[in-house]
Amino acid sequence: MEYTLFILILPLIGFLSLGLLGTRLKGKTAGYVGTALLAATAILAYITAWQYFSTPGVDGIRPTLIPLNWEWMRFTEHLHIDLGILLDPISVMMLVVISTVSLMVHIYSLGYMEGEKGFQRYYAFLGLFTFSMCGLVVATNIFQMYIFWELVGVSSYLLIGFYYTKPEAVAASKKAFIVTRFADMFFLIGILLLSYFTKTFDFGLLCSGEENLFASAAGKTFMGGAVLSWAMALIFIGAAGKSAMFPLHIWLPDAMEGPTPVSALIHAATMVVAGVYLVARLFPVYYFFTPEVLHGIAYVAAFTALYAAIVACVQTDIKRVLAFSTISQIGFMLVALGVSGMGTVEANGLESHEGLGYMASMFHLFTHAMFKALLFMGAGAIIHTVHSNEMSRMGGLRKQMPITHITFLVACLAIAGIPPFSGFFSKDEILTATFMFKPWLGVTMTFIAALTAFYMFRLYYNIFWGKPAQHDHPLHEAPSSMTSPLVFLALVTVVAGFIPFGKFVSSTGAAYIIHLDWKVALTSVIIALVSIFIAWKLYCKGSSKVPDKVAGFFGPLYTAAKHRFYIDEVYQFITHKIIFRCISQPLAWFDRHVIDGILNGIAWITCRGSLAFRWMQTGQLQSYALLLLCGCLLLLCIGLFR
Amino acid sequence: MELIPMEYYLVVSSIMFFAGIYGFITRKNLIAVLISVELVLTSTDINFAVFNRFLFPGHLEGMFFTLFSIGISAAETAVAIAIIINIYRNIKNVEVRNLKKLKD
Amino acid sequence: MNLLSIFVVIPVLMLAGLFLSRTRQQARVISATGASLLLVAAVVLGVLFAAERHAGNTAEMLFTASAQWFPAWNIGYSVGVDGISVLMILLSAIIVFTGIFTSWNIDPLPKEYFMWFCLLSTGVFGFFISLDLFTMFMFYEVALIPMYLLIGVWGSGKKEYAAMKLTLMLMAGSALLMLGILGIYFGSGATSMNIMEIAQSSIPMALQKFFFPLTFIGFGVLGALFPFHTWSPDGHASAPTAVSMLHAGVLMKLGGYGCFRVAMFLMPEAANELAWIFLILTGISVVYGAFSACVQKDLKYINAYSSVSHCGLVLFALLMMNTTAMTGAIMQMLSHGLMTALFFALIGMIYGRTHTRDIREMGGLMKIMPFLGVAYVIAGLASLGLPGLSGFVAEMNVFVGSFQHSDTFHRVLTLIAVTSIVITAVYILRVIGKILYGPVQNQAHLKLTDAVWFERLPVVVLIIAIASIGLYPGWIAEWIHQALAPIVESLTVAAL
Amino acid sequence: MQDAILLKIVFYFLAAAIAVFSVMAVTTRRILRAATYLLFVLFATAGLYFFLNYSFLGAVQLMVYAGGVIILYVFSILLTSTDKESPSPLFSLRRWIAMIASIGGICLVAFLVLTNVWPEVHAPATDEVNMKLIGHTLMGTEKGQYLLPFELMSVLLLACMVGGILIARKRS
Repeated sequence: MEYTLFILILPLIGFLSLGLLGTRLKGKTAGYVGTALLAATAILAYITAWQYFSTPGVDGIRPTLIPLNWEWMRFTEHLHIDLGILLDPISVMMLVVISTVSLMVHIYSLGYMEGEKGFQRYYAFLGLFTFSMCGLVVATNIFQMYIFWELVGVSSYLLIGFYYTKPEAVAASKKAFIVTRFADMFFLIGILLLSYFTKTFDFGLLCSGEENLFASAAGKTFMGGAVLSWAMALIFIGAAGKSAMFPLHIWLPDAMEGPTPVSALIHAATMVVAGVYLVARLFPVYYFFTPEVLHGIAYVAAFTALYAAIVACVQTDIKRVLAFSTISQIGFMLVALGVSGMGTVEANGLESHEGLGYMASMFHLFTHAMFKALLFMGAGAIIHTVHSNEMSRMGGLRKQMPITHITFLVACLAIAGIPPFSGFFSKDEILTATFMFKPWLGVTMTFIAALTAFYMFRLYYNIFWGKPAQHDHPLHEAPSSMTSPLVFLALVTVVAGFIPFGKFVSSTGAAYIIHLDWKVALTSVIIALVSIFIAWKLYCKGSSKVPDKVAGFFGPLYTAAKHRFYIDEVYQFITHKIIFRCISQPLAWFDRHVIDGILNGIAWITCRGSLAFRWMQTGQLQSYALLLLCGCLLLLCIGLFR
Repeated sequence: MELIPMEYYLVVSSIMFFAGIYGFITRKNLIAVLISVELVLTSTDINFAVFNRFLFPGHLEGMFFTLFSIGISAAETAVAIAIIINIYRNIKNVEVRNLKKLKD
Repeated sequence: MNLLSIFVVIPVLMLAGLFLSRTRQQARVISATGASLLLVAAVVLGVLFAAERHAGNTAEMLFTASAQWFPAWNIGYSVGVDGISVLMILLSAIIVFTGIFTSWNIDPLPKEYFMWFCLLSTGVFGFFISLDLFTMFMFYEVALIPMYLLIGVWGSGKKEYAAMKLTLMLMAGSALLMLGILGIYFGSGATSMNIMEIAQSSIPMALQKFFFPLTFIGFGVLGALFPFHTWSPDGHASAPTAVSMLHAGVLMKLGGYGCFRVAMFLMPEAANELAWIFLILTGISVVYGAFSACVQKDLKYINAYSSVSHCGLVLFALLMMNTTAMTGAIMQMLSHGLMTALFFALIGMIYGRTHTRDIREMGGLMKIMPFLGVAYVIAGLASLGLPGLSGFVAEMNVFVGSFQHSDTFHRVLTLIAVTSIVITAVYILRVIGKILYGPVQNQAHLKLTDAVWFERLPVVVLIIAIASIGLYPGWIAEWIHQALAPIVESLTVAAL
Repeated sequence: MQDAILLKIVFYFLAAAIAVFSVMAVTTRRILRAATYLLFVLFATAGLYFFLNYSFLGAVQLMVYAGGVIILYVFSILLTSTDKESPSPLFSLRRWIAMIASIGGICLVAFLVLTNVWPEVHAPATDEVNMKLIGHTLMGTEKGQYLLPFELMSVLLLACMVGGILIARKRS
């Protein structure tokens, strides 16, 4: 299956050709070139998926294929960075997700970005991003993943800062890059630690569950924790940075300064789930060797999901609502991974139910990518028409934008978990898995699911119902290049739930048959419906005073949530007040005044010293004669009385 | 001549020599400096003569050296005095510390 | 004539040619031709070297030649190269080439400028090819002295102060170095100043303990070792563009190169014994330089502090004394040389247009000069270690190598050094955000133009070099591994 | 015996004159006096030469120094009319250092001279040097004869004369 290499190469060609020659291309040519290349990529990805999943594995277990692997750089005998392609269920699934969403975004942008300055640059960056993301998911070793991880970060930086003349966009791109970079540092340290003990970067070896590999780390502790736990926790911090887990989530809401299709592609569907993917990729290591870290991940993720859901309830910028919703949903995926166990293959060739969480997480990743991309693109269509991100500038748009309305509704229903839309199925599995792990966690997650339904429909009603805002230009439906991806994704969202996902992706590779847990499903659906009803009551009419009263009732909580619990301010404080004021500036001062001062002091002393000796060099013969005399006598004395 | 040991002559000449040096270092008037130089030269002359007489009685080198030395010092004095007079003509002064003015 | 001597002969011929030249145009043409010849010669050397190695020639040094020129002290002109020297010569050739084009419009006295520049490059090339301690030292001095005039005459800002400070500090360093070299020579009891021969004999430990710090600090001053780095910000800020390029790009590498070729190779026991002190100092350099760069306001100061940080990493990795880390150090030398040259070239070009280097007075330049803007972003990304560009390869070798060290102290220091990748990102992005992005700060800047051909050429050459190291580091690593083998071996033997 | 005592007295007188007048020559304020003291010193030196039986040398000393040089001095002093040196501060560091160094020097040299063991000389010739011998030595070209230096001396004196005139003449 060497042709999978072209899944990487085609977007790269797109990046290079558009990036180097881009300015020569007139009009939308660059967009068409990029889209064509991406379409080819997507087709290749589908062929790969079809070929991979249609090949039966040994004993029904899906194999891990490595069609290509080149040694790129050798560190030591054991440690070397390879660049290769690894195909297993999750990477193939990710390839499909990435290429699909990316293709949709490419098509959508033809309309959305039309006439923007830097159109070809935009497509070049999209190509770069798609290349790096695909490279990330097919990584054969942890270092290759780190390489593409960084590339993804950079393309995200470039795309967030696409409107580079806008100071907010520049600040947001910088923030995104630095925060993720900060997390990546931990990732790198984690890799270093892990490779120090295991002497390998290779995923195949790491995930084989081989005890010997980790033997050298056994018993080694650092600050009360096993070294291995530290390593895996550090790697998770890297994942948390990319996946915007609390407290490293702060960059994601700001990242919405980028063009909306970019938010759809990078900050909703693909890049932000890289962290989930990383944890899933290393799942055997987490599960077998550091289960405490895995549980920690679950708690962090659950907290993040709750936090983000609460914040999402009070935001007024529609893209921010979606951003917090994304954070919350990624929280769901990571919770599912955190509570999951490793399934065992039973006699009938099927996987036992311990692996449910893993499967659910991947399933949710898949469905979420589709409906969240759809939501963002819908939001993009609205922003494109309304020229504003604020909810208050919208209202009653269902008449002007029927297609956007319907597709948006589909996505909202999906994320709220209403059957038969895809979100229902994946979310239900997650809830089941959490109930299996700890019932109180299940309850919490159900509550968050209810919040999700509430804030999504708050958004929905505020945009499409309620009182229309005044606009000085006529509102119209988006062009077909933008609506067609919406329709396509809506269709996927409707049918994706019926895919027997467990047959394709599971923790062991054996097929997993999904059973709906009716108790959980029913409760969650009812709670979601209740939330939607509340949202309808509060926001449908548009002029209701109730929301303000509710806000008043919650008082400080409301204000805090509106300010995202002041996390940004804390960061601002740490970076500006502590790092800049208390470290960098004193250091710079120290350098200029102390170290340099010492040097200048030495120079000064030398100067003074020579001044002090200058009287000797009067130019008067007589003084020299005196010195000569003294010198001669001294030498004579030394010679005589030595 | 044995009744006066050679050392006595040498001591006398060294007193003269250091007196000359002292004068050379401390005097401010150029002519006085020149006088001091004269003392130094003469003291060496004495030494030449004395060494010749006491240590190498059969030879004449010391004596001739002294002879030439006297001649040279006379020449030197003549030139030096010419210069001093010239300086005086320029700055109306022959003090050492005023010689800086010559640079201007 | 020996192949390597070409690298000394060409600059000397250039000097002669420049001496005879009459107009600016002639001076330019002569310099450009000479620099191109050097570049071609360097590439040819690289190819021949690779061919020799491929043919199975495993001698430590290739293309050796030697002639006595001061027999009384056994000083000879002996030359020879291993993989590392070849890479350094390539780096120098690239930077000299780009430097000449960057100073295309130098004013005043173009002829004299190019002459000093040629003298400087003579020193640099001579240093990298020579194997004789004294000849090496002589070329080292030849490379340092012109710096004084180049900064003092063609510089900007507090140029006299900067030139004086730089020269005095580096001269103080070379005084220590001279002591160290004499110590090595007499301590080893060798009958030649040839490094390879001295390496055969061992120097008594008591002497090593005294002379290793001298030699290491002597070279370390040039390699911006904390706390002897302060010449770097002032010097770089005041120097003319091409001189900053050559200085940060190549001259600072002389320090690192000397550190391992002379100090560590010839005195391995003391290196092992005293490494911890210098490790701490270099560790400080790495973090300290990065933090200091965060609050600077002058573009060149930012880059100078960043150089302190990056060059600190070079020495840091050398002191880790294993193949991987040292490979990383050499790569970091190459990588830093190229990207810092690119940075200085771009800063020079931007300064030539805006007449300010204060980042607060610029903004939105990307819109006005997209070529320079994009190049600056690429340089920035290389500097903060983006995969696919040279910085990443070097840093990863350093970090992975250092972390493989069995000693916890070394690993903890590595962790501290790793933090620099974040701080680097902070200051790089800060600058990019301030000067390239955002709205145009100064309306007068709107009239500025983008780069012209003789500015684009060096930029493109440097970017290609950076990317080719970053994309395919394998061949470089192989050369370095081979060249490092004897050094690492003597260090490991000494450690036992 | 009487003779010896007389000679001793003469020697001590000459020695005392040299010592005292040379010191006075460098310490007196007035230049004219210094020149006079110098004259005395030179006379005494000439006396010493006679004492050593170098009558020719003594005569030259008298003629050249006392007759020529001192006259030059006196004239130049009168010409520059700087009879008195400008007063110097009572306590001058340099003066003290010079004094201490000079006295130290005298002591050191005297110590050296007095403690040194001089080579034994067997036949000290005490007779007068033959005038004819002096003439031959001065005019001969053999080994140990001094025609060349003599001629050089004459050239030097000529040069000095020319130089002195050149330097001292009035600029037109």
